[in-house]
Amino acid sequence: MIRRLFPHPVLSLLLVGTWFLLVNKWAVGSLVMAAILATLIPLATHAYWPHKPRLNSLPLLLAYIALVVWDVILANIQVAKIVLFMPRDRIRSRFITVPVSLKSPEAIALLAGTITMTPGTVTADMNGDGTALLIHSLHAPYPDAIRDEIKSRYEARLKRIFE
Amino acid sequence: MTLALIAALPFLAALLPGLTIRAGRTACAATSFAASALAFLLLAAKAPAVLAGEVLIYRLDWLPALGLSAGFRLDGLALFFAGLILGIGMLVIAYARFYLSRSDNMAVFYTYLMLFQGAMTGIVLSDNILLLLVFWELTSLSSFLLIGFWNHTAQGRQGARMALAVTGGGGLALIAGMLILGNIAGSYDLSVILTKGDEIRASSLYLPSLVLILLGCFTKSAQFPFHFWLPHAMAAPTPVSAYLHSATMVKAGIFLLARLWPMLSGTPEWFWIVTSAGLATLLIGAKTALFKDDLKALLAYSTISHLGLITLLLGLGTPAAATVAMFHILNHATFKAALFLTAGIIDHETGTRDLRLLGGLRKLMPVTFAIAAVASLSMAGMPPLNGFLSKEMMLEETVHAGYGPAWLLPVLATIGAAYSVAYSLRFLVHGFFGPAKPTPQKPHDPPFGLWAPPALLAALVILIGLLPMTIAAWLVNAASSATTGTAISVKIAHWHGLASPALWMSVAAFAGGALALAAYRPFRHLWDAAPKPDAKAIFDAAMATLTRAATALNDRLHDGSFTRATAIALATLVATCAYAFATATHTAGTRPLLPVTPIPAIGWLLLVTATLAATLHHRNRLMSLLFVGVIGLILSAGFAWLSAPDLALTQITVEVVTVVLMLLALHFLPKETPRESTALRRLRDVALSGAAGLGLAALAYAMMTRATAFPPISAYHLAQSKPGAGGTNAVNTIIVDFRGYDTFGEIIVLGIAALILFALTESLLANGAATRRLAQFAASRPEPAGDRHPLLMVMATRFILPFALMVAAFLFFRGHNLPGGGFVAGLIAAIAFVLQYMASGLGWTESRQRIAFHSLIAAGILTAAATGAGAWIWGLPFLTSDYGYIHLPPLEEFEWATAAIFDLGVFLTVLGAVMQALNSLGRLARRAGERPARTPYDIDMGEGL
Amino acid sequence: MTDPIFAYALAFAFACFGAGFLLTLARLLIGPAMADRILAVDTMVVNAIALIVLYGIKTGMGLNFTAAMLLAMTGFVGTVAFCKYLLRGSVIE
Amino acid sequence: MTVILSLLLVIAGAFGLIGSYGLIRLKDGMQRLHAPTKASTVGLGAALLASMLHGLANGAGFSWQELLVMVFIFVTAPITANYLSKLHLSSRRADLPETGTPRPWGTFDATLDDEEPVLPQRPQS
Amino acid sequence: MELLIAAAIGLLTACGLYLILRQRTFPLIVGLSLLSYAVNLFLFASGRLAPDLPPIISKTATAYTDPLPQALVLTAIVISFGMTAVIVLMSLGAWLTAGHDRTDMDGGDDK
Amino acid sequence: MTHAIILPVVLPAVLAPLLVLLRHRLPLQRALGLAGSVALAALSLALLAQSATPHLYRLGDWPAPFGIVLVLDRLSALMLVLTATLALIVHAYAVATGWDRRGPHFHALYLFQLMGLNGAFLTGDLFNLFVFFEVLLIASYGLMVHGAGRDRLRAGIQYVAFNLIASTLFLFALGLVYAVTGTLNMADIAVKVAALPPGDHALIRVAAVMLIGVFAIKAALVPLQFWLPGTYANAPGPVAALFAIMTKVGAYAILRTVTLILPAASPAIGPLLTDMLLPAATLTLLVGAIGTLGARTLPRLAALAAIASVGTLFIAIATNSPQATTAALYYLIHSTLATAAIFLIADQVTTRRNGTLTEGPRLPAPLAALYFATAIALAGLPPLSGFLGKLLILDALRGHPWLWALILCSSFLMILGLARAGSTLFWKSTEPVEAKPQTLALTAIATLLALLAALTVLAGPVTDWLALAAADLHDPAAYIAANGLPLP
Ligand code: NA
Ligand code: NA
Repeated sequence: MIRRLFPHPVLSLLLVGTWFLLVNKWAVGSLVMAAILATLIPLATHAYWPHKPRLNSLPLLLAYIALVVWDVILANIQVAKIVLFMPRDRIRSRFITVPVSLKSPEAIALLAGTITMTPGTVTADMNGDGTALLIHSLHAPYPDAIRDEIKSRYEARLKRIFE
Repeated sequence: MTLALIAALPFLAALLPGLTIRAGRTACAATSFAASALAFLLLAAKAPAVLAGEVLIYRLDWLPALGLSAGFRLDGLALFFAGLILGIGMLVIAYARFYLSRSDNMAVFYTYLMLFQGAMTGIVLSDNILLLLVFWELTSLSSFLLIGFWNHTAQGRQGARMALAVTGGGGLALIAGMLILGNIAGSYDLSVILTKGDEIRASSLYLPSLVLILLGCFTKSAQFPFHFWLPHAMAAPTPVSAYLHSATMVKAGIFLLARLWPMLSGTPEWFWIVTSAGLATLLIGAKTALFKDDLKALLAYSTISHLGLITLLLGLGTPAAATVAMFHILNHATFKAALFLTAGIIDHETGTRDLRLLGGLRKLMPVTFAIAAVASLSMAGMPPLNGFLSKEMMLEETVHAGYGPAWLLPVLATIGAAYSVAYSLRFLVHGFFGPAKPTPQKPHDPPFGLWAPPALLAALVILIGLLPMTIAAWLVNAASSATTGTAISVKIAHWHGLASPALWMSVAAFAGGALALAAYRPFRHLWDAAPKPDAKAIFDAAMATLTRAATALNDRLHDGSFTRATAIALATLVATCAYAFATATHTAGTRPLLPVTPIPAIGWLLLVTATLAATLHHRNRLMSLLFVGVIGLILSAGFAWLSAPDLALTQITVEVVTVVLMLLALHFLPKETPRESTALRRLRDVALSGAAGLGLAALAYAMMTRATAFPPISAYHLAQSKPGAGGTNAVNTIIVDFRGYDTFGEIIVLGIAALILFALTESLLANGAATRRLAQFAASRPEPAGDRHPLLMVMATRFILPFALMVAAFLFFRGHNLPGGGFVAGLIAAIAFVLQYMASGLGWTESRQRIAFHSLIAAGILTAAATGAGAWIWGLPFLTSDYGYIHLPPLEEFEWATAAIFDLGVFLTVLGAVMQALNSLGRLARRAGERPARTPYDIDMGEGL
Repeated sequence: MTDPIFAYALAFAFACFGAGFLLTLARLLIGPAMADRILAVDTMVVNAIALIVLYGIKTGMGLNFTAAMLLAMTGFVGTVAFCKYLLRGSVIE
Repeated sequence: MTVILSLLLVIAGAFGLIGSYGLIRLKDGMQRLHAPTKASTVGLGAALLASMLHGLANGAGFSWQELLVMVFIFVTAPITANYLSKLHLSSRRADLPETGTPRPWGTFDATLDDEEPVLPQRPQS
Repeated sequence: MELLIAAAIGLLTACGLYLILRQRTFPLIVGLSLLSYAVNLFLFASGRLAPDLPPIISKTATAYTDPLPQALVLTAIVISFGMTAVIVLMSLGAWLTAGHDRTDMDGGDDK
Repeated sequence: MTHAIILPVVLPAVLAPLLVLLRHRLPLQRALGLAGSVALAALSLALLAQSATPHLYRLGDWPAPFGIVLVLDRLSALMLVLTATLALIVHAYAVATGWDRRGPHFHALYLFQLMGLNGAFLTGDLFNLFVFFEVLLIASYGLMVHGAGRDRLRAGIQYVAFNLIASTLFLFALGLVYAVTGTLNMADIAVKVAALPPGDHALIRVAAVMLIGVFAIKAALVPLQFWLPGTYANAPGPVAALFAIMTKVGAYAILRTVTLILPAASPAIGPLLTDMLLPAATLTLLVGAIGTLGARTLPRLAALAAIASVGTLFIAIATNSPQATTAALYYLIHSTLATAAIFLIADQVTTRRNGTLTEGPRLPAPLAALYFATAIALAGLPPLSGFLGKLLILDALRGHPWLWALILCSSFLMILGLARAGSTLFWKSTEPVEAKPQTLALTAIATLLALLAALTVLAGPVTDWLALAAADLHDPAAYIAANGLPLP
């Protein structure tokens, strides 16, 4: 019954949070409203998210997000340098293949997103069965290092969170 | 009352043949005959009073604002004509029963004939000249039907149209003339007009009125130069010819000349125009008649000639001449109708009407010959028949006319009379004397029913001829007294003494006529060799030219060129607006201007550049669309800057949906617009659109820089937003409260749009050409890139969808107080679902969960309507809103407003409409060979969903 | 907040994003690939969001904030639609 | 507070500009993709943070809504980048590295289109 | 600023009309869009320009922009969206049934 | 009375979505749809009976000029009745001929169309007029392309595009009106314009011309008529017949404009509008009459005859006197019904053979009779109301010999054209086989003609009533007072 009512409990929680972000004030009335909406909306959209992703640890996920945000800030400075100061013909852009061992589509998507949001790399494509990502790196004198860092820094963490 | 009934009876009877034909042809004819007879009897019952000098008037109000009444008048003139119409009508009805063949639709014939009889009776009985016009045009229409009765023949159709064109056209002139006449007289009632003769003749509008009325009369009574239609009307069945084209319709023109004689005659204009027209018609008709081989054509031209004679008499303007005219009308009606019916018999019995093929019928058809002899000798003016009497009187009148030199008119009249003798004798001699010729059918006398009507008429010819004072004088007196307005007591005699010039003119005419017939062959050669204008050819050519010109103009004007139509509209609007502006005062505004700041200026630069780029790159359609997206973005930001947050939200969301919609369509459409305008055309378009743009820019500037002369009504909206409507967002309270009715209409527009898209898609999917082209499109499509539903997109969508709906809910609820509302919320929800469509495709998405967008739209509109109607419960007008506050512990106090339910309706409609729109285009794409996806994303994760 | 430092910083931020607007416009016009133009418009949207947020800071009114949120939420739909059109032809398939 | 706000605004402006500048300066389509998808997002992020704090500073209270904008930008930017990359890839397949698996890169994987045209059934629940 | 807005209205109108005159349905639709932008801006401007004066009633606000034209423009935007959707699908239908997308008939439509 | 005024709008607005919900059940749709048309007819007659003094309906209970108001006066009641009558007959025809089956949502669109028309006739607010124009237009777009098809779609695009341009123009005008007067209520605009400072005159005049331009496009006045022939000739027959009222919407709006909103009496406007209308009207009549003679197909002929009738109507409207307005209103009723009849006949013809004016298979005799009667009505020949209408107009145009000449000559051209078309179509037939007449459909056409006959017979009382309506129009004091506004 509960499963049926809340097909994605984490999503429902996030939606409640979102409501408060939106109304920007704490009130019991808002909570009631949020609860109603957080129940109804996942029910309405459940058909489009048919299976329930496995989430091993919410704290780990939050920690992961914090890590990514931090990486984004730091690495942005590097990209800024490249954009501003590196002569255009010295920029070594290249495509890199990153093999993926993740199985959960949510996890793969998160990894791909992370790669794009952290500066210097963009997830350009994925192969037909989701076992490899095509990465474009803005300036990659050492492509293997980039691949390894992605695997160790992000993929490993995601594996722990989702699988 | 009786008068109205007399006029109405034929019309009522026109309804019957269609019913009585089921009881047989005789019954069909009998009902028509009975109606005519009844009308005749009613008329006869009124006759003594009229003959005693009484004028019977019956008036029924019809259209008082115009002065049109159903006014009927029975005086001597009306009695005379009505008697002719109904009397001859009965004979023709009887005759037609036997004349028409089994293949003819008799019910239709009698319907038309009775319509005509009614119209004709109406003309002569009308007291109101507008009513007369009604009947007048009705005679044109019903005769159109009668002439075209044998519409399988080209002659029938063409003759009918020619008659309608001439008489109907003349009728239009008559309308104008009558209206002027009525305006001069101050009334359209003859009773009044008849008393205003002097005023009318003195009026400055007399001449235009006269000319217009004469146009009507001359066309109707086939006066030169409008005589040409009459011979072609002979395509009608002979009874029709006998009735319409000898006794009645053509006499309508004559009747009107007589009716208006007291007001219009007696002026030089009248004298010269009418007399000349009559004279010309008399001569031309008579001469042409002589050389016609077709019996009916001969009679037709002779009719023209005699009508000319009568017109001539009326033109002379003296009571005496008018009296002769009346007498001749009577005589002509009798002998000419008899002749036509005889011609019909000959045609019917021999199978031909060609005088060259006929001969010797005297022995084969003795009865017919007797009738024909009496009638044609009367037409020739042979004493003692009635034709002789009126001809002598006519010749006498021409002597006193004073038309140019004293000898002119008598001489010309005598020549006319000579021709008359010649063609009358030719009818008789060439048809009945000489050796018998082989004819298509073996001729013999017809059955009683066919010869009795002409025989009756022939008897009248003889009777009037022998006893004019007993049989006819009283009627002529009554008619001519009523015509001239003076008491007339006519003296008709066979012998006026040797001193009478008419006698010698008559003798000369006989001699000349007989000579002409004797020398027919050489005359005929001369005639055949002489060049003659062929009226029909000229008329046809004129009509063809007119029609061709009309077609050419119409084709050129309405050739379906949208761009030219737009250009013309644009030029017109620019020019008229400029004119309107230039012809009034304008003072520049005095409002302080907003300073130009950098960021808005940059935004402006982007807007202008994108606009120009979208136009310059318009041939690359995708690029053009991209630039349009930029314009939308800048406008959204601009609205945000200019204190219009609601507009910004709406613009942003609408923009997204529009782009998706356009791309969906562009998928099928050509990707490039070809270069097809000439430089000149582009220049024209630039000039036109530039002018319009400049004008609007100037208007916008003038508008923004001035203060309103009056406080705008929105001051009230601002003041009442919170206390009156219960919301702090004044834009939203206007939308759902103050002007909720606009919004009601607006969501209906959106709902209708969605219905149209659905209906159109259905129709296209059922349309062979469209589905063929879709299949073709699928086959010729270049290989697209793989991965139609990338995993990343699907995952992001799964995340965004619920959050977007949350945002939609948020904006919906706060709309009354802050930017947002049902419309934006609906659009956001729609975009969220569109995203789902884009991510996993229409097929997959709909297979997971099918939403009936139709029902959503319907529910939305119904919700809004129900909210509006809810106010009725409290006796308040539609869409009256209410709001209040509720406190439910432990919750905080919150506001409720009926406007929110209304807004829910808006939300549902918008959501349903947008989804329906995209869904429709998506369905077309499905038909173009696209297959629904099996999985939500293409990456094969082995999930087997 | 009337602090001059803050005012200058705000003006600087405005100027930067304004200039960014112009740069994206330049890329939009020169292309060369359709992808570049689409990217330019996408960046324009981001810049517009930033400008709206900055304007909110300047006026102290959060009213336009929703507009920024909507742009962030729906702006990319247009970008994706254009890409999908170029890649696949059909936007919804 | 003012200093933090000012700093954030300067950072916002700087990164925003760099993002757009990269769009002009970088020479190849794939390279240009990097600049706006991140530099601009950091710029925008800083501006949003400034906006949140500004509410606190001028007494209107800390504003949380900005977080949502950030979330939406973070979620949508990778999709934009993904699609734009695909667009670039579709016109230049030559110099791509191998996938290392039997399946090619999705943009060139024709088998993805050749699936059974069977409509999936409604989920049984 | 008023001059700039007026110029933008004029330019949008002119470009919109120019595209409408371009004989094909797609430019026609784009042109109509530009025209509707122009008219929305014009209608909006009928309430005069007023930055920083949102029409949200509050105790602190001293003045408001005119909310009525905004409401009118909202209605206009919605209606124009519906109309655009209809003409887009009609153009598509015409293209699919006729095989070309000219707006002008081929010299008289029923000859 | 109170809420009856809004019912002509609300009733179809509720019925139509219900029909959408019943979209899979045609019989039910037909029954409900026709019931709706009948109800609207009854309703509008009831409203007509109460229209002697202007009645105000304040939507949302907001006072004029701040909220939207509906105003029921003689003119709006007349238009409601005319619309409902026409709609009912045409609706029955569409069902009888099965036109409603040729695509989805016919009945819903039809009711929405009526809603839009009724709303436009009732509203006392200029922007709301725009909104209802859009409602009636978009519904008409749907009806126009009902059943789709190549030419219909292509003509439809022109129709839609031209009207979208017109709608844009309407909005420009509205913006200008609001910017200058600060109001949208029609009566209030009249009040404000009368008191407008001279410096604003030029702007309001431009707005006035723009408004007239919009309405003239709807009314198909030359040179803004180009959209009409293609649209009407390609629209489904019953839709074209219903569209007979569409040009009258333009006429209605112009009547309101030149008598109430922006009257010649106002110093800013003066004779500007009527001066522009008259030449346009004369050209319209000429173009329509020539087109009637020159048309190659019956549907086109019908369309051009419709244009001609617009020309005649506007000659009377442009004359702008109570007497001329009375004549105009009478002619308006007549021409709406007559135009509808000719379009239905054209539909009957084109369903049996192609519409070109050449010989073809024999057509049923009753159809020929109906054509003959309709042609008489269109050409303005007696005995039908067209003749009386023209007489009334001519009578109102005393002292304008050229207009007389024009009207009469146009009648002549139309007689020629209609006679040519009729004799070719109905008389010049190749095959003797007679198609079975659709009795119900022909009855619908006959009903239209019966109404014309009734209009003829009852011309006296009808014109008396119309004279009252015209007097109301030319003295809008009561209308303005009903809005609770001070007289200018
Ligand atoms: Na990255
Ligand atoms: Na005759």
